[in-house]
Amino acid sequence: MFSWFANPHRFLTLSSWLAPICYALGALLIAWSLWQGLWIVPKDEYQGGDIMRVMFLHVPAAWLAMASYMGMAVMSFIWFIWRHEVADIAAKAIAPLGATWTALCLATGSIWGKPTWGTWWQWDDARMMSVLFMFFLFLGYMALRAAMDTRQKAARAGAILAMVGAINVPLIKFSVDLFTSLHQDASVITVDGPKMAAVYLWPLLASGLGHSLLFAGLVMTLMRAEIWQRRAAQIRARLMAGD
Amino acid sequence: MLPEFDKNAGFIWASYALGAIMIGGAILTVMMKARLAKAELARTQVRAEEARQK
Amino acid sequence: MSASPILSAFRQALTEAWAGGAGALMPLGFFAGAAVLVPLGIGTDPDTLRAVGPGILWVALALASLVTLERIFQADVEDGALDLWLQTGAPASMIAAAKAFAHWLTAGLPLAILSPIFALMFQAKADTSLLTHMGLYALGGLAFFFWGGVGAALSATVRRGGLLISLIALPLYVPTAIFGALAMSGGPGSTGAPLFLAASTLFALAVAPFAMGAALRLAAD
Amino acid sequence: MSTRALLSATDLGMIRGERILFRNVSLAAHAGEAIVLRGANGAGKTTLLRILAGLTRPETGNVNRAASHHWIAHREGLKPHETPRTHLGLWARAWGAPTDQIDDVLNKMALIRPSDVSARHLSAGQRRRTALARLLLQERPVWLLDEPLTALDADGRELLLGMIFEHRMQGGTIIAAIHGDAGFDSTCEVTI
Repeated sequence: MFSWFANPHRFLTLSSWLAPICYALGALLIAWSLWQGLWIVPKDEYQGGDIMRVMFLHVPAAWLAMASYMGMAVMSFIWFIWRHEVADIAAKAIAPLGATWTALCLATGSIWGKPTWGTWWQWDDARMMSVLFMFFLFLGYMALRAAMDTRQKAARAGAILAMVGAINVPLIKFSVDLFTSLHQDASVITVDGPKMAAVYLWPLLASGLGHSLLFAGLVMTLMRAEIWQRRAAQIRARLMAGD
Repeated sequence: MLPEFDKNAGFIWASYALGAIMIGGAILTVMMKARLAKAELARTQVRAEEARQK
Repeated sequence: MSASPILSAFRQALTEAWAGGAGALMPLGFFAGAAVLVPLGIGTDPDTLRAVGPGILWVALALASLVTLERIFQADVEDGALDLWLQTGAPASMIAAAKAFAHWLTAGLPLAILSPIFALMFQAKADTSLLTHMGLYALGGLAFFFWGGVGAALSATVRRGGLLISLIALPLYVPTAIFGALAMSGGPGSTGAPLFLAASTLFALAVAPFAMGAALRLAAD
Repeated sequence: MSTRALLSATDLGMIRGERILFRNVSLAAHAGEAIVLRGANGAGKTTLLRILAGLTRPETGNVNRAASHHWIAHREGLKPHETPRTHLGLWARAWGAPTDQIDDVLNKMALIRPSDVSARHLSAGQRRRTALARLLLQERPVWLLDEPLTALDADGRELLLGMIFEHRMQGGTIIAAIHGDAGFDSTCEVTI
């Protein structure tokens, strides 16, 4: 499977049809989940009335914050061990998008927290704290890559940091959980299965899948842009060298 | 046509507006970056072609 | 894999930290500054200070470690010593661990040893808990210097890498800061916290050297 | 002269950013030989030497090191607080070389007078001679020298050329990146 990553050309042909599908399917799922979440689904007084409708945006963003960082770490590992260029291009493309959804998760969580707990930032919320540190891990990764002078060094430094960050996420999560006492325990996927009523659950899963597909499409397009950029740079370098 | 929400309507619309702005912004920048990169590559290939002919 | 190169790397880092004078004094000054400024900022009511004291000292210790860490690998890159160390045949991770440990010894440990003085300034009760806290500051400081070392090694070739180190190290410092402050809070969960602190420091000692070694190989590439 | 190469490299290639620095460079250094790397500044002489030393990872090709090597680069590796004596003492201990020879190494390199002056106050020539003194600390067949003649005065050059001549006589080999006149007859030159 890993050799599949090796060849940028093969990725370009694959992503040329896969990205549009992700966009279309993602848009469809998000639209359906929004329509359900905002129009159809009944208000749940126990969960604070209409405010819980924000979860159809907040929960997918929280999921993507964690999943995209882990994806970036896996891509970094593949690049670090097998030096497949496409894996590095993927890691570099995931970072800014992952940071965007992480920021979105923090923002919507803060807006959701104001009427629910009366504060814009709930320090005792373990999941929000973990997402906050994911955001810093993304910022550190992007800042480090930008600070390196050549593309190869940026890839190698970024890979090291992404792997160190990933290996620390469980420890950060555990320490934050220990630190926080008051928290709305994870109601979607828990040990004894989702506790939420099906009428909320399906739109939530749909929006989660929809956001993920949209995210995947955007990553692929950003990767295509990076590959074209590198090709242009290589041609310019050859032109300059005059051979 | 828009749904009626209780007292927290402002917060709900604010969250979704923010979502639309950030995700919309991400989509626009990515599409623009892709289009620019593709155009740049085409331009460079043309220049390379001319250089080879000279 | 003879140990002599690693011992020599440790000795060079030790003398460099002491000789420069900056090694021990700068973090101390930084630590004292932070510890003195805070009461001026948040008021000097004894109860709040006693509650906030340990947390402030952990933050001051973390920031003090970042102050010294910026130079430990950048200096070796600039004067060419790193090239020599990477050719001694000893693994880069052990060389990096030796240097990070030496800098902890010259900067982190003195801060821990002096922590009772600052704790008393924060109205802490003068009892044996000051000594146990000293041990916890030393233990946690080690994790700060090793995770911070990863940030320092990654940004060794970056001009003014200090900001980058802080950005990289901040999330990695979180577990140590949480367990450390919790262990000293005396509240619920404070009995188990020292063990978690020790565990997270051991985790840092086990993982960070390999990341530092890979980053140093990159810095010399 | 044994025919086995002390250090050989085949088909080395390196790119910097997007620019191809050099391609399929091969060389082999046998006992008694001296290879001089020529090329404009920034052409990649130092990078090639760093590849031979194992510091830099080449894009293509590989290096076969049959013998240990010394590395003397533009940045001498001297800490500001180190004196010539402590510098040599540190590296003798790091490499497991005897430390009682340090005094006559300092003597041979004409560093007795400034032997206890910290590097921050040494002249460029004295710093360069302290770095070159490492060559005498331990017997290593391959010498990788990056612009070794810079900052050396007349008798400094004389000293180094003598050391190089003696090293080659004892079956050692030299690979040096040099700008301008080498001052010794090289068996072959590689231009990048």
